[in-house]
Amino acid sequence: MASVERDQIRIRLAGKGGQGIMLGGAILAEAAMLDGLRVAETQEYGPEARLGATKADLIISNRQIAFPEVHKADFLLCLSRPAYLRYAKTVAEDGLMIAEKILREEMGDSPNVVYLPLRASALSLGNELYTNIIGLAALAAFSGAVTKESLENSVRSRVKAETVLANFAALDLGYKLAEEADSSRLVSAAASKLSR
Amino acid sequence: MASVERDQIRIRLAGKGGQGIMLGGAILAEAAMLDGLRVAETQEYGPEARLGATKADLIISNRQIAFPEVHKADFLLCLSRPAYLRYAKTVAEDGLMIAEKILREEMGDSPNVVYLPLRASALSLGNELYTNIIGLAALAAFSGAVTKESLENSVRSRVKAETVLANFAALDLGYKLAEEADSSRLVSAAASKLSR
Amino acid sequence: MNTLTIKLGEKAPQRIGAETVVRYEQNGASLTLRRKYCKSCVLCVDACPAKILQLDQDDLIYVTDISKCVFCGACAGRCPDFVFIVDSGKGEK
Amino acid sequence: MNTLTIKLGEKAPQRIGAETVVRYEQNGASLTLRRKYCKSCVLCVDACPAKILQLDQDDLIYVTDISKCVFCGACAGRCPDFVFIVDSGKGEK
Amino acid sequence: MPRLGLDVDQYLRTQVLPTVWCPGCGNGNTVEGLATAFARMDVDPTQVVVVGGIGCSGRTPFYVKTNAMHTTHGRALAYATGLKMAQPKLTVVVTMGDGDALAIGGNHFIHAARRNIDLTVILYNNGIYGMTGGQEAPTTPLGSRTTTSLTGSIERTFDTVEIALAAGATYVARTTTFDMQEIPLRIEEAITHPGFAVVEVLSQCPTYYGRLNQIGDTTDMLVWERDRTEGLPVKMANRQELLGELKTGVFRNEKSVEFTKAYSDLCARVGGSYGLS
Amino acid sequence: MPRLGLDVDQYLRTQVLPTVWCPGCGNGNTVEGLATAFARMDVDPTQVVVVGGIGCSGRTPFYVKTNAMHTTHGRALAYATGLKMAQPKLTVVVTMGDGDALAIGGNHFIHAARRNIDLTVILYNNGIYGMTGGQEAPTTPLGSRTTTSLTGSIERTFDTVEIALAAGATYVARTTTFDMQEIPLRIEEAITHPGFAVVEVLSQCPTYYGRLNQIGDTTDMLVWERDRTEGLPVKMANRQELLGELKTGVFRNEKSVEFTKAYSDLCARVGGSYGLS
Amino acid sequence: MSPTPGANKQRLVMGNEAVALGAIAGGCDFFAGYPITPATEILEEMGKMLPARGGVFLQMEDELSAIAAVIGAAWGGAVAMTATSGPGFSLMQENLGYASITQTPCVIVDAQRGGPSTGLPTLASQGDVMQARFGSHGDRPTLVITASSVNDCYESTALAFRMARKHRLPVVLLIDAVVAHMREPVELPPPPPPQKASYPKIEEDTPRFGDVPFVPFGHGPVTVVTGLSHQANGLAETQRGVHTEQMMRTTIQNILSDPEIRRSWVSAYQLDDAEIAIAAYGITARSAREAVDVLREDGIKAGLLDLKVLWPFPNQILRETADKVSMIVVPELNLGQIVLPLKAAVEGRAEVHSLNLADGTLLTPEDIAEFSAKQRKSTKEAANA
Amino acid sequence: MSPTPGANKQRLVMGNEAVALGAIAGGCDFFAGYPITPATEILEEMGKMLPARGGVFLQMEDELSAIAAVIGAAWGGAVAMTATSGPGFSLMQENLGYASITQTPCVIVDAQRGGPSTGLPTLASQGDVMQARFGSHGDRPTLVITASSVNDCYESTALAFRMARKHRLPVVLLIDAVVAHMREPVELPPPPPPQKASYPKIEEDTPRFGDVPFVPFGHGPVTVVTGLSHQANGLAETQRGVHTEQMMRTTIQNILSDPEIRRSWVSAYQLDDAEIAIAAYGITARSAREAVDVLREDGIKAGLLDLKVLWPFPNQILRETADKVSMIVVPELNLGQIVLPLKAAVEGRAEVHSLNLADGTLLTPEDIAEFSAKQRKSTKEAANA
Ligand SMILES: Cc1ncc(C[n+]2csc(CCOP(=O)(O)OP(=O)(O)O)c2C)c(N)n1
Ligand SMILES: Cc1ncc(C[n+]2csc(CCOP(=O)(O)OP(=O)(O)O)c2C)c(N)n1
Ligand code: SF4
Ligand code: SF4
Ligand code: SF4
Ligand code: SF4
Ligand code: SF4
Ligand code: SF4
Ligand SMILES: [Mg+2]
Ligand SMILES: [Mg+2]
Repeated sequence: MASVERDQIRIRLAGKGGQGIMLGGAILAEAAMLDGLRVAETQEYGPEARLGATKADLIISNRQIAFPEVHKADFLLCLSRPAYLRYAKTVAEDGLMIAEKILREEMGDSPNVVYLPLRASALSLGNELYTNIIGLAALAAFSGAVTKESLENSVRSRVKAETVLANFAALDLGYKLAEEADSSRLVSAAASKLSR
Repeated sequence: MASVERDQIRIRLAGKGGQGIMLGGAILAEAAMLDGLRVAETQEYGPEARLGATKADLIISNRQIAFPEVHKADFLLCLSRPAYLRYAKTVAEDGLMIAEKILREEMGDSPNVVYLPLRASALSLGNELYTNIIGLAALAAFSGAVTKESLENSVRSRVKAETVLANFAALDLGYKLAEEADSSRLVSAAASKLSR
Repeated sequence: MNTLTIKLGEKAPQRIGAETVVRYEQNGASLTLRRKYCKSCVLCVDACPAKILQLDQDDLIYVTDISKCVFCGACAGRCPDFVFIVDSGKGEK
Repeated sequence: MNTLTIKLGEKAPQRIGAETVVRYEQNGASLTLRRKYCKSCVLCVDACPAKILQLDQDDLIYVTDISKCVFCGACAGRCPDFVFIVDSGKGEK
Repeated sequence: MPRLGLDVDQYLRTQVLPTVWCPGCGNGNTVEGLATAFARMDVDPTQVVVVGGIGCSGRTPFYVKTNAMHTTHGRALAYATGLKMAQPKLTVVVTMGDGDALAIGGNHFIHAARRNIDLTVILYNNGIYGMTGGQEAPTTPLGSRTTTSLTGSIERTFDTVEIALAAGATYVARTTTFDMQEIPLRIEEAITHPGFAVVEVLSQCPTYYGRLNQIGDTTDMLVWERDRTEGLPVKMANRQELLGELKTGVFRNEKSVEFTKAYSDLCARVGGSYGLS
Repeated sequence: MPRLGLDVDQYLRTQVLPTVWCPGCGNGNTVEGLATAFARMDVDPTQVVVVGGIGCSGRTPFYVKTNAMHTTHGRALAYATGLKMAQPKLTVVVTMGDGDALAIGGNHFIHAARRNIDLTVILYNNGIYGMTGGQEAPTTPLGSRTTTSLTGSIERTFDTVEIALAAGATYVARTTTFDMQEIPLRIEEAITHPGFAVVEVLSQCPTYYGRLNQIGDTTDMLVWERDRTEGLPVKMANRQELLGELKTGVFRNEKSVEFTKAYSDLCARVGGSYGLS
Repeated sequence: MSPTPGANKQRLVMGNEAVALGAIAGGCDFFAGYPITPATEILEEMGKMLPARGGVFLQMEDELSAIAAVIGAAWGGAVAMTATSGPGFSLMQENLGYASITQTPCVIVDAQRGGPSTGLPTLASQGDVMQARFGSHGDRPTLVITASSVNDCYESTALAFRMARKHRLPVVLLIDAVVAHMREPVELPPPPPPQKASYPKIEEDTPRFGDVPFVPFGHGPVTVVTGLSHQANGLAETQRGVHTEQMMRTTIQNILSDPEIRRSWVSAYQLDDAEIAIAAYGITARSAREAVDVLREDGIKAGLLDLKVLWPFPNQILRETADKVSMIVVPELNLGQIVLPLKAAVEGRAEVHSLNLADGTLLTPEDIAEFSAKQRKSTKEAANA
Repeated sequence: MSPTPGANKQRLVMGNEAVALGAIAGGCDFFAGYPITPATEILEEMGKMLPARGGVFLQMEDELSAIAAVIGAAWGGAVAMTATSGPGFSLMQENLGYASITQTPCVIVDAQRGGPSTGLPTLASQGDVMQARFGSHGDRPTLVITASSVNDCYESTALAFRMARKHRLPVVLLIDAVVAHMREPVELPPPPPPQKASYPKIEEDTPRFGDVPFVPFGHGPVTVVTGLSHQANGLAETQRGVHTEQMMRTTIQNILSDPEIRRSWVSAYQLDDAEIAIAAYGITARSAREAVDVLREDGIKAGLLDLKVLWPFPNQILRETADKVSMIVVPELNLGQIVLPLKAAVEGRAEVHSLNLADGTLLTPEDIAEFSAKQRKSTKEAANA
């Protein structure tokens, strides 16, 4: 990975309250930190965030990060309908959205959206709550923002001990979904942003 | 009375809480107003004023009054010991203090103090509460700041109807005390201030 | 809001949009669901004596079999989100 | 504060300064007045069973006749201004 | 079954639904109860003001289609007092959370009760601060976990009913979202009562209180609510019997001079004609 | 006869006497009572803090020769709570006027009571705002004249005892300056009591309450005070009997978990060592 | 300013009393307050006057509730005010912000005393001048009026009500302990008969917030009022406060261009040919006026710029003044407050010198004259050196 | 500012958490607060840490009591703090003044959100900047520190405690919703072991107030503390507050000459050869920094003056900066606040342009760069015209 040449990757995780967006943001940020990168993570707060669309923004960079919010995302992970409605337009022109597959039916296809069966996969692991981790892994795969190793270490430090293995399985699944879906876009999406 | 030529007379009424200093200030101010003069009256407030030394300041003038407080008084009426201790030094060099006679024993004589038996006279009228009115009349006599007519009208409007006559008697007594004590200083003290 | 009426015996479509109001009818009685207010809390699911309420794949409430509904109103009483309108057809006041 | 002691039978001076503490004595008992705290409220005057408390011309409290004092402490109890110290001489605790 | 036969919707501001509240939150039940009471009473919405404080429950005024005043944290009753005095013919209902009413707003609560001013308080007691994310409230049951008492609360618990009674409220009732059919009845009684009326609704916060205290899912919270309360015969509860227990029912329903009335009399005495007359 | 045989003076800051209080004001009697209690208990003045609010009575700390903290209007109990928690071995006595404690400070009053923190409140109840010149207080007897109720107060009156009991105070007593010998006894009991203790002292304000209500001279005010109260057997008053009357006595004297103790236990539970231990 | 002496219907009135009378003249029919020196007489006067007029007088449990009741009353259709001093004004700040964001017309009087904290309760200060503008969190449009005489107290209070109602905002009247308690003869019109305020008719979809008239509850279709940022219909906008920001900017502009404000902003004395301008307000402007006379007697051309409306600050007027004089002296009873916006306005066009006192006593005419003369001398010396 | 990436003991920490950790590092052993977005996590973190250290954690009934408890605790010998946001900060103003007049060391954190009133509870603003200086009635010495990164939060809090204890005053740390909730990797030293603060020995007649060390209750002879103006021995002086005024002036001087303050006052970026200085603080300084890069890429010599300590305002530094540049741009998330003292300091030495936004969103680097370029262009055009 060309982590040394790159400048910054702007990531947005979006979903609805209860989908683990905050935790996802923290995990991804910590993974970046473990990769020796700079990172700034910000989130949406408040009652609206508990129910409706909520988001976490990350800037990952190898230089000092000044402005910490994401206005146009290189990568957007989108887990729910309200999040789609609200944040789809915040993907950068050359950015990529990774969205829950159920949404395809309503939203339809478009060139910078990849739909993945995140929820179904989580249910296949026995718990819908893994949706965010699977999505995170897919995002990591597409973006190359963090290494899988760091992502695993970060997950380990942030989830309950008894769920670590299941979460690792969720990570694997996420990487696999990404590869299967559109392996041509893996990492290269990131790389394109980084060679400024 | 040379009310037209004069500039301003600075008067301070001082006593302890309960001696009617506030009322005295209001009466004198209203008398000045009735005389067609300008006047600004300020008082001391607060818990300390209820018990210890308290004062009312008046500036009486035939021109617009800017600064409303008295720093050096042309005339100081002093009814009590704590007031004497605190305010004696605020009499102007060419000013006059009219003080309760009881205080003479402790404070001694000095050229710009006239001691009058205010309290004793009030008791002679049957109520110590007339002390302030008697003092006010004496001060009016010495200063020429207001006319006796206005003073009477002002008193009438500020005291209970049933006490008007007694208060008028108190006024008369005050004028008389002043005349008897040192008629040479009557009005002229004021006049000296006014011919600036 | 567009309303979709489902009469006794009719089958609901595979997927009902989130914005759609569904009105189930049974012999003059009706049960109306304003699905877009639904928050998937399942309080109604637990409360329904007929066990005919479920969440669909959009996590929104629907009726599995309106023929079993007794129009008791438990769902409406328990739902904190104004989803249900229950009309037993008996014209209560 | 300078203290003026007045023994049983002695007469107080015509005028006692406001700053003066007066100590009245009667057979080993004593009544001390810190006159400069006095505010002339006459609560003690009304309370004294012996009717020996009065205000002087400075409006401060004094004892007219210490021989009549019974050292009951009513004055001290009623005075809100810490003027009195009553010592019955019996060494109570 | 509050809806049967009543047009409750006319008192709901449906355009802003769904509410901001979490899935399974009890607040919606109380809003439904309030709208139902309005429907039962057939009030003119332009002559009603619902005044709310700040907190999850404080958002109530947005959802009820009457006049709405969403004020500042703790001060709703002070706003309502001014409003009621200015236009005494308005019906003024004040909705507050337990923290809002009894922590920061405790003083206004006792003083409004003291004055016996004709306001109806609906106090949503979820035993926690919902809006800010699960901190301890003065109503948090002793030993409960909150984000500011992770090892269990050590602060003693206010009994809303006791405080309201001591301060002088003339109608005081408690119910729960488990007993949701009672809510509109108590609210209607309270609004009809000419004086300061308090309806405390024990309400579930599954997101914070439930989760932190591992009570289970949303329905489990209702069961827990049922289990911790025990209904009193609704007519009138004898206060003495209650000590140490969290009962529901009506604890006082008494007439006493109402404040706008007393004020109107005062004005009349000095020659003024006040809005009531 | 508080002075007999006790060196009360050692607890008076005589250098600042006379007090600012009006002739005949009852506040001095309560100060004397407090100093007497200190003398009876032989306290170390450096280990005592008298915390006062703002008001005539709030000036008390200046006159008692212990540590003194003259705070802001209404907040004395909140200051005292922080102080006590920071150094739990200090004896903290809080002196407040009725307006201070129950109008602007009502919320801190009920919350300090709720926590049962080991503070002693001496509440000077003169039924009026003395310091600001005679306005209505929440304790002003109904119908009384004040400068803000010249035709007679129409606001209902707080009963300090009821509020304190409902909020959770574990020692609650009322006495008067007429019964001045009782003051130091009640104060001593309150200070000794391990928990939140309230001593309400009904006290005369001849300058405002007396003058506005034409009660007469200073001694007449004491008589009036006697007449409006009726002592209870001091041991323990049954609350129920009191409704509608202003009795004196001890209304509650109960042990319950004290807050600094509960906090100390909490610290111990999580491995910390708190000042108490 | 002062009325002609000797006129017929003169009365001796205290500043606080004049505020109360001015309020009645301004249509005030609701007062809620809490006693505090030196503002208490305003409360007491309102307590005497309002019940007899069928208006509402409420003594609340504290200042937090006093201002809350005032705002609630305004939404109940009352023309409402409160009065306090520094400690109470501090307590009102949060809800003052609520009045601003909800565009609620009301008047708050702050009779300043020495601070901080309990400070010097009976003495005068000008220590709340910046607080009146910036005391509440967040931004808001502000209008702050002062008074330096009893007659001013009357006029300024009535003006405050006119502006509050016209521009839909809380207006602050700043006086001080001396002005509040000072008695001067004034000639005032009789109080108008009680009158209920009237409001325009509105429809369901009439915007309620922004540059539109104020219509309280009960006078039309239902209204939503919130302290959250909100849209024109009152409903919250919690993701981005565009409407609220716009409302604030518009109100600020409206105030700045209000002809009555522009007329009242300052009053000048001997300023035409002045080389030194003394910029002062409130009680200090009185001393400054006398200082001008003293300085002129000593041959120094001084003039007074009496700041009657402090906020919005009269930037343009100060700039113009600065262009004409060589020095501006700013005497204040604080450690230097209004001098900050003044310097910001002047932008170096003239020297600015601060004269400050914060011990509760007044700056005397002599203090100000002496200071001005001294500054002038040292500037001259510096120029000659 | 930010630690070296990839270093060993880095942790991902939220701004609010860093404030709590910085407090512990600064010796804090007492916290009293009341929850409010976006400051709540400070409360929650202190609630986790303090009991385990034997310190005191108190959730009070409101913000009025929170700050009162903090001041009471300080006089009980604790090193105490509270944390809040705008609405709570408004409620604290009265008692903040008490802390000032009684010279009580303590720290108040204000995590700013959109205002006024409830405003935009979850969004960022810089609307309390002037309030932090002028929010309380009366004058008082103030020290207000900002932070724009998680690491800053830690350092600034510790600095706040050092200064509070050294100069005996309440110190305000101003952050905002974004910084408060932002997570960044930081490398922090382990928390020091719990330690009781120690105080000098004093005698009966040792002065307790003025330029003397702070000694709490129970650590020597009895002490009198009052919010009235008072003498060095603590007893009130209600007729004239000379001692208190003197104390305030001295404290202000002491802070101004404190070497640590002087060192921390500002931090410069690319300022040496700049023709445009952007003066910014907090979260906006981050945007401004990026704006400097953008402008320089476009060939415009811009530089950043990051204001780390807002009050006392760095007048001298601003004057010197103004002498070197032709224009100062002041971007703020409010309607224009710090620009006021800045203009007052600059006194016309350079053009000053305000860029303001108060809708809860951030000014982006592009916003600032664009605005600066535009101002520069119009000035150039004016000069050429
Ligand atoms: C002055 C002030 N302090 C604090 C807050 C933050 N705050 C908002 S709601 C709330 C408490 C919510 O609890 P509660 O009143 O019980 O209502 P709930 O959310 O539980 O319904 C707090 C502390 C605020 N908005 N204003
Ligand atoms: C915040 C604030 N509001 C108001 C005041 C003015 N004030 C001082 S004391 C007081 C009330 C006094 O009444 P009370 O508490 O009953 O004490 P008392 O003087 O009667 O002993 C008031 C309103 C103040 N100092 N601070
Ligand atoms: S009305 Fe009764 S049976 Fe029908 S869906 Fe609702 S709860 Fe079930
Ligand atoms: S109770 Fe209401 S919100 Fe909950 S699942 Fe059922 S319909 Fe949806
Ligand atoms: S001790 Fe008793 S008898 Fe003696 S003076 Fe005092 S009250 Fe009178
Ligand atoms: S009771 Fe005390 S203050 Fe009152 S007159 Fe007697 S000695 Fe003086
Ligand atoms: S946080 Fe609790 S009270 Fe608030 S909406 Fe969610 S469940 Fe309801
Ligand atoms: S005003 Fe009343 S309470 Fe205050 S000192 Fe005077 S008598 Fe006592
Ligand atoms: Mg709650
Ligand atoms: Mg009182």
